[in-house]
Amino acid sequence: MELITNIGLNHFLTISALLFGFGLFAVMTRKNAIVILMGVELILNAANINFLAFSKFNGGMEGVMFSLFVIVLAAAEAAIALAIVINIYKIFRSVDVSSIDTMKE
Amino acid sequence: MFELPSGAEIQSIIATLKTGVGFFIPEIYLSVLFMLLIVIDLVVKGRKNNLLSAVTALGLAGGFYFIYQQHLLEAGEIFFGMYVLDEFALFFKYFFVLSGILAVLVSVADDQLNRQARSIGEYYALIVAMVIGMIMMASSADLLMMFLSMELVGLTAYVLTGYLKNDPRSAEGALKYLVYGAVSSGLMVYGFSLIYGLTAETNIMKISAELALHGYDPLVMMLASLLILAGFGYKIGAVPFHFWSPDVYEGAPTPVTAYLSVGSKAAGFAILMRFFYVAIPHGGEPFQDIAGMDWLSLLIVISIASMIYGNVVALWQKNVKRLLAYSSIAHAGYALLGIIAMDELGTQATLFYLLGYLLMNIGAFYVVILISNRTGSENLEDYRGLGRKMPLAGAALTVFLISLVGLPPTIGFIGKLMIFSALLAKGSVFIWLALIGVLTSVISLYYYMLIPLNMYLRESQQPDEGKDATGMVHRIGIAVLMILTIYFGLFFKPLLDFAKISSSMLGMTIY
Amino acid sequence: MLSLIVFLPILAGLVILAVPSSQKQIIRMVSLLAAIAQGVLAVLIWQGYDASLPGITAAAGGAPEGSFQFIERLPWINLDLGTMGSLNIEYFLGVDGLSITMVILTALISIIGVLSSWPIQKQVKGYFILFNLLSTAMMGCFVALDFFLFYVFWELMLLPMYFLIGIWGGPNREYAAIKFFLYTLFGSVFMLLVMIGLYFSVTDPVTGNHTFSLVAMASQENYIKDAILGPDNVMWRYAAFIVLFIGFAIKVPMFPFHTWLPDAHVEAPTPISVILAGVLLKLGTYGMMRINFPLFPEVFQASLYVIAVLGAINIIYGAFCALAQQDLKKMVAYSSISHMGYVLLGLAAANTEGMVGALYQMFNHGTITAMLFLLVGVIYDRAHTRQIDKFGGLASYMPVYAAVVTIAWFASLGLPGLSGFISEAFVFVGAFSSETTRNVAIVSVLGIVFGAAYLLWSLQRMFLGKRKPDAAYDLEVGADGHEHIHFHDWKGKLDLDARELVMLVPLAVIVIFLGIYPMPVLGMLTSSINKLVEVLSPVVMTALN
Amino acid sequence: MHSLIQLSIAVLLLPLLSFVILIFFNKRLPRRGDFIGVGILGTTFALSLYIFWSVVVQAYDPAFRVAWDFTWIDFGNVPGVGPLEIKMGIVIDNLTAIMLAMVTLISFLVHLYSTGYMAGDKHYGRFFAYLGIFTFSMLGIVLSDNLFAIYIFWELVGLSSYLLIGFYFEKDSAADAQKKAFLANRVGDIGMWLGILILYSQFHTFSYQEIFANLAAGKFGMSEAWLTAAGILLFMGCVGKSAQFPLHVWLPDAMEGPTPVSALIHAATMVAAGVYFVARIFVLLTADALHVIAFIGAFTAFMAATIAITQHDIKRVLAYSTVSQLGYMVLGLGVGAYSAALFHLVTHAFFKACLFLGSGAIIHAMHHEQDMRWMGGLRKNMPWTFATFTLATLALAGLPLTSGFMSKDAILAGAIGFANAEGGGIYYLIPFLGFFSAMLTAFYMGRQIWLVFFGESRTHLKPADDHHHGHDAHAAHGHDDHHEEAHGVHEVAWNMRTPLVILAALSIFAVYSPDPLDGAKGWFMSMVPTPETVVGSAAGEAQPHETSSASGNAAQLLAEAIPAGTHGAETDAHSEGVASEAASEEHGSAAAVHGTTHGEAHGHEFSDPRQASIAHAAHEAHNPAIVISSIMVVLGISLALIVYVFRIIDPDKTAQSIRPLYLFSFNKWYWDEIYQATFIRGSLVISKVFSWFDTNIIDGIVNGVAVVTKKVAFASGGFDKYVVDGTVNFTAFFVNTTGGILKKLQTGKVQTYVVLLMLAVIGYFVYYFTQLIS
Repeated sequence: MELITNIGLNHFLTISALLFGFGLFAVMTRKNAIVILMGVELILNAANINFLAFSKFNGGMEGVMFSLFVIVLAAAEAAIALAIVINIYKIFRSVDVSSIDTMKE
Repeated sequence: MFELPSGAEIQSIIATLKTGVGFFIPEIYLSVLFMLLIVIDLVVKGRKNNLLSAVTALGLAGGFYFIYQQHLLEAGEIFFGMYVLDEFALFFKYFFVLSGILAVLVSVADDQLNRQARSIGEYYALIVAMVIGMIMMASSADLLMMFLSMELVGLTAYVLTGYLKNDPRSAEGALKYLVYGAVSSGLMVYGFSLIYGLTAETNIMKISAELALHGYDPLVMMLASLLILAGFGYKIGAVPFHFWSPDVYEGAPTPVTAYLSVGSKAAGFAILMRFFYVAIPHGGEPFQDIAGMDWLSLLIVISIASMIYGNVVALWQKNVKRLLAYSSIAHAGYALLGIIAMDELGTQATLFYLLGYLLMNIGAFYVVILISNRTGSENLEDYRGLGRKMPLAGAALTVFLISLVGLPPTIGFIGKLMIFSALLAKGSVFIWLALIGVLTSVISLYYYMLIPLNMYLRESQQPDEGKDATGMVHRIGIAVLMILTIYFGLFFKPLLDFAKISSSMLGMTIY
Repeated sequence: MLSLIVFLPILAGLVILAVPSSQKQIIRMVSLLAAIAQGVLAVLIWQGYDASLPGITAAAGGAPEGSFQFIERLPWINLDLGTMGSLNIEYFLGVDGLSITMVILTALISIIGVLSSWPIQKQVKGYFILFNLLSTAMMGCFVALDFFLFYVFWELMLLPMYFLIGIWGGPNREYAAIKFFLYTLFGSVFMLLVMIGLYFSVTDPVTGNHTFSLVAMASQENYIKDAILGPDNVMWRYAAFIVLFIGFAIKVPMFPFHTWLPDAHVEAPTPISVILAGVLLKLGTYGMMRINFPLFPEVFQASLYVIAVLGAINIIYGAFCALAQQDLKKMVAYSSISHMGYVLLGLAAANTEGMVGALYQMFNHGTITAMLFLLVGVIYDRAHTRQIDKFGGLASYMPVYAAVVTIAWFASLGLPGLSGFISEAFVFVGAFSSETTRNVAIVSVLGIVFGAAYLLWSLQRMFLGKRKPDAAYDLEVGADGHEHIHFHDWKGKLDLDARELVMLVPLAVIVIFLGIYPMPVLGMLTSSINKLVEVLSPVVMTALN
Repeated sequence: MHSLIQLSIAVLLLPLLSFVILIFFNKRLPRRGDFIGVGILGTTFALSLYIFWSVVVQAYDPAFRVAWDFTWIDFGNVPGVGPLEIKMGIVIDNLTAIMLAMVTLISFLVHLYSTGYMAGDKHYGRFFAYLGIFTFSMLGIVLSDNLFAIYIFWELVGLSSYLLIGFYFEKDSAADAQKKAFLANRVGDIGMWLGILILYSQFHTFSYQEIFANLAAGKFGMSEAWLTAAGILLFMGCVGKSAQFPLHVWLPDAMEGPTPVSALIHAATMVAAGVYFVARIFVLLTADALHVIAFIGAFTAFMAATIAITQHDIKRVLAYSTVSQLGYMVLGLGVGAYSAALFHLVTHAFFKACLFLGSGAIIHAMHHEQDMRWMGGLRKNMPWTFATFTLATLALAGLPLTSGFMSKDAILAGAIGFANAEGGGIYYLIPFLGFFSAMLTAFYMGRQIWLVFFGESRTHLKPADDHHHGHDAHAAHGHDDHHEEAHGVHEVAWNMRTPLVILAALSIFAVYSPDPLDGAKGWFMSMVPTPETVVGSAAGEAQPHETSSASGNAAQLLAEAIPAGTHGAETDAHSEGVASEAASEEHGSAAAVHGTTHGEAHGHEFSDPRQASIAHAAHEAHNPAIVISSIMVVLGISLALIVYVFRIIDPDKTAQSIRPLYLFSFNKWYWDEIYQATFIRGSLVISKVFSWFDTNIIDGIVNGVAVVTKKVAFASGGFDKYVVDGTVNFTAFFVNTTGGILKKLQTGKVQTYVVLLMLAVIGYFVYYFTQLIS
């Protein structure tokens, strides 16, 4: 309990920042489309942590609501994303985003 | 932790919702239309493209009636400030319904799309869904609502882009759109969270009140507005948030391209104006301490970059769709100039510019579709000698392009005129912006004129394959669009008045 | 009246739109009728014109009536901009001494243009539609008194011109067309900004609103002192003057913005060259006299010397370039550059003699250069080449043609008794009379000699002497024992045929008559020029501040 | 309107009428309408003769003057100037009347002559038309009362001269000559025009009278130097027209035209117009300007004479002699011998026209042989021509009893007087050159007479290669060539003979003066007195009353300009002169007397001291001049005799011995070559350079061109040679390269997009951060 109570807002923000960074890192570096989408999930969850932490420390329920909706939407987005990725796989026989660059310049 | 609300509270909540519904009729109506389309798609067998398209077009047209009804209601916020109804929102409701109708029109024209007779129903349903999403984008007054509506638009857009399942370009476009869009919206949400952290509010009017009351840490605010701008900027396709647009515009089915280029772009402008004007309106006076002008300087940079980048890179395009994609980046830059002016005239100019852009850009894509129906290609070389084979289409396209360049007597010229007037009305501070604007439009002349140059000044290698098979509907369609483009270039008062009335937002304090 | 003369061609264009494209003759006739009707209207306007009214600025009390004539003024756009006052755009037409000469010239050249378009066979319908659009735009530019309206007409000219050069032009037409388009647009976009700036700086003395009316803009007391282009804002006034000047100078065309002209001329079909040289170039200098100078008189006064020097460069440089040309049409194009230099010089003189000379030179250059290009077209139709060295001895075989060419050539080199002389003479008189431009005038006089040099030289090479061995035509002895020539695949009359005479003879008559008795034209413009000089004079400026 | 004015308008317009009729209808008329030309010119001559009669003979008054003008251009109320009108008008005074008569007479005679000479030419009718427009323009020069008008007609005579020189335009030499003539004149006209501009810029008028009045009133706003410049510049017009050095080169080439044209335009009238013009503006020439004029005249006279002695072409000899004689006239004006110069103008017109027509007759008879080396012995075949030609030659050489003697002598007297009055030194060069040229004149004319008329026919000597017409047939059979020639060459018909006789008759002294030794006693020099300068030192206070009347009626102005009673004084001085002259014939002791009397006479005629002193000195120098010039003439002729008759000196040998000098003279001092090398080549080179500059520098930024071409070409094919140029070009270049770079950002890899997006965001954030902490 001691421990818990000593945890301040900054810890949460740091965590979320780290998550955000990891997410971006994944999006930028991983070749696999699925992994990239996971990176996006990380980014969204970083935002979620922020919302929850702020709503905890500022009071008010908006943050909680927001995070709930973000989670739902993330799910919906994942569904569509998977559909698209599958279609990509059907056509290109690969989900390596770096190899999918027929349109450029 | 939280105790449940009492019955009385629930009653009041329900009451508020019930009153709110009265302000929400067009959206409801369109949602019904959306479902109706899906139902029709399920129950009707056989070829139903024409039926569906007719239903969609008429249904959307019907939407005008309900929107018109809302003029009787006075501006206000509903659903606990989630959603607002004001002149600004109404303008965009008309705008998006109109763009939806035009999108249906061009979709009907596109053979390539209709060859996929199977499951075309979803297509129109998605178009309607996108209309709803964009309307909500224009009307939402809460960060949450903004996020939801943008996701709605985004998701439908991804699907529409990838609608031609077997076309690799379509699929690739969809993937890129998806990844880029997801990242951008992720950034935006993170920015939202920071704003929420600063103010403990999600309603934009409350946010501005909070900020005005307690001030803020400029660094965090800057970061927040940067991230949020990333979300909006990707919708309006402005540099440096534009990277998705050329590939998506090229890959997507042409009607979808046309729709995205006018619809979701306009929606992005609507939400951008509302957010920045209402939520964080300070820093209105430019060129003072940089800390005081957080997002305006950002917008200036973005619009300059867009005007230059879009026009300069468009010079190199050989594919007309891609060329128009880059030009749309440039036009985002021009429209932003009006926002930068940060006054009523500027807003008016931007709204008018978007209207003009709707007309001329849809028109241009319309002709591009008709031509690709005939030649099966969107490459510049294949446009040779078309001016003689398709006289009406050629003339219309020329008019639209002239309008895109911004030459009189077209609506595009008036748009640019208003934008630059807005800038020069601020005195000499923004003249250099206006200079960049006119110079880049000279550049734009060059690549736009490449198309008539190929259509009229050059002869096609392959022999003339039969006569022009364009249907009468579409002849009339482009003719009407062409005439409107010129008519509003000469008698633009009604549109400008409309834009002026519509430039008032609920809870906006800058003018 | 003016609306009619402006929009007649467009109506003709609409009629043509209805005619099936196979009916070439009907299409031509319709255009010709429209042009002739325009001419008749122009004559009527000329008859009804009261030369005593000055024009340029509004009459006392700020109303254009009593100063301009044939005024047609309707509110067009009237828009409330809230804090910005209200946006008033008017449909505002009227003529004064500056415009009426140009209106008559335009009507005349349009008729000539239609006639010379007769041989065009390729896409006749589209051609004449664009042609009529062009002639409407030109006429509109000259009679518009509202800056917005002027700008609309001004830009409206570009597209038809682009297509007329680009579709019906010579081998290198794409290049010439896009070059013309880009150059001119580059000039005019700045004009757009200046126009907006002026709008926010000027108020109509009568209504008190902001206005686009050139009449209101022409009198400095209508300017808001601290507005963006108000009297206090010196820097931006200079900038505006310069960009406006460049915009118009590109049309003139003035060195170093002239390089689009030779290409455009060489590529353009004969009628378009006639229109281009006969009317379009005048729009540049007309714009200077109507807009650029009266709106910024103090800047104009400050830049007299520069303008004069640029004019001198045009004169000498153009003449030298013409001397070097092998292509006859290119030579004539450069001669246009040289002759428009006289106009600039005359304007820079900023006194009545000089400006009268300049405006008269605009008119005369219109008629004379039209003749020159028609004559070039005549020989090009027959020989399919314009290389000066591909001829020789033509005078013996085409006497009538040679005679007309001699008239045109000598008119162009400013022979007394032909109209060109009087205008150039008064340009020099004016330029020399003003101390500012005196030494420039002295230098420019050299242009007289070099002008004579290249014209006489080309005349000799093409018409005198004997047929060159590699000439573009064969020599054969006819039945009557005389030598004749015949051009390959030319079926028509060897010497000038009836249509060509109908185009050329009236022009020649005008050139000669106005060379002997210029008052019919000068009488119309002197009062306006005097007014203009008065408006531009530094005295007025000092009185203002 | 004065009846004389009406007449003169008729005189002016009739030749124009002839032109209009003939140019349009000559093919439809019998005889190509030559009778119209001749008839109209006859009428014109009759009218001008009447004018001459009523002006010079009836109203025997040096100050006679009628003028009329009308508003040509009305500038309205000009800011800063007030009401401004450009007037055109006609002025008739003695000089005008004389010139009218002279021009129309010669023109008429030439018309008549041409009916024979040009018979059977392809463009017979057109020839008369051109003659008509020339006469019109020439009369315009004579009659017009202002600088603008004279400039107009000035260029018009240039045009008609252009047309007539190039009458045989199939000949390249003719085409070259006509171009050369026009351009050379243009150069002169530039100067003239600038002079006019200087005067106009001060007074806002072109009218002689108003300009003179303003000058006399000392209203000239600019510095004295400008006034001198104005004088010299106006004189440049004369340099061009009257073929003075350095613009003399066109006149000899102008002989490419038909011979009647040479007689009319390039000997008698047009070339004299330059002198006439200088006489018109004489009063505004400052002393310095006059000096320049005098020296140029003297030099021209000398140079042309030296060239003439070595030419072979009969017409070229005459042409150079014309240049030389014009030099005399200019010299005369320069030294202030106004009347003498104009006197020489008239006399020279007649005898030189006679010479040209004579040479025309010879050429005609010789079947267009022009080279004197192949002539000879013609006196037997062509007695009439011989007689008239010789008489005219004597007049040209300036032998006593001829008109030429009187006029030339008067000029030379003026020259000496001028040199004396100016204090000698370098100024003695002028009379010296004058006298020396007189000798040369006598020499080369003697040479010509001998080569053409005496000795035996040398046609057969002509090498076969440079013949003009089919004579080579005869050249083949040896000795009976001469016999053939004798038959081939015979006297010309009456219509070509009559003009010769009339003109020859007009070169006899009696026509002009009772005293064969002193033209000053004749009616001409009395009727054309030297006018009072308006720019002289004393001018300012001399005519104070002019300022008042400056704006007033121009007609009475000149009456005032010449102080009242001048006429009387003049006539006194005249009679005085006669008396004392007669005395001096017996015993020269009386010379002092007449000198003083004349001194007074002229002293109170001129209020300007310089003018007065020169006039005085000129009279002093009268007798010396007579003596010296006679000696010179005799020397010249005897030299000719020695060389060509008695063969004491063999011309060819001499030519060899002094070859450089000979070539120098034979090649006309190489002026043509010099001009070709400098001005003509120069301007052509410049033009090449400029047009290269135009296509390569302005038309496409230098180095950019290639690159841009490649880059833009793909988009719009036709850009093969250049790219959109000038500023636009640079834009295109810049824009394209930047575009080329920027488009690389669009790699097609979505992750790159995300990276770029983040880079942009972070970059801006960092930038903002630094801004914030700084």
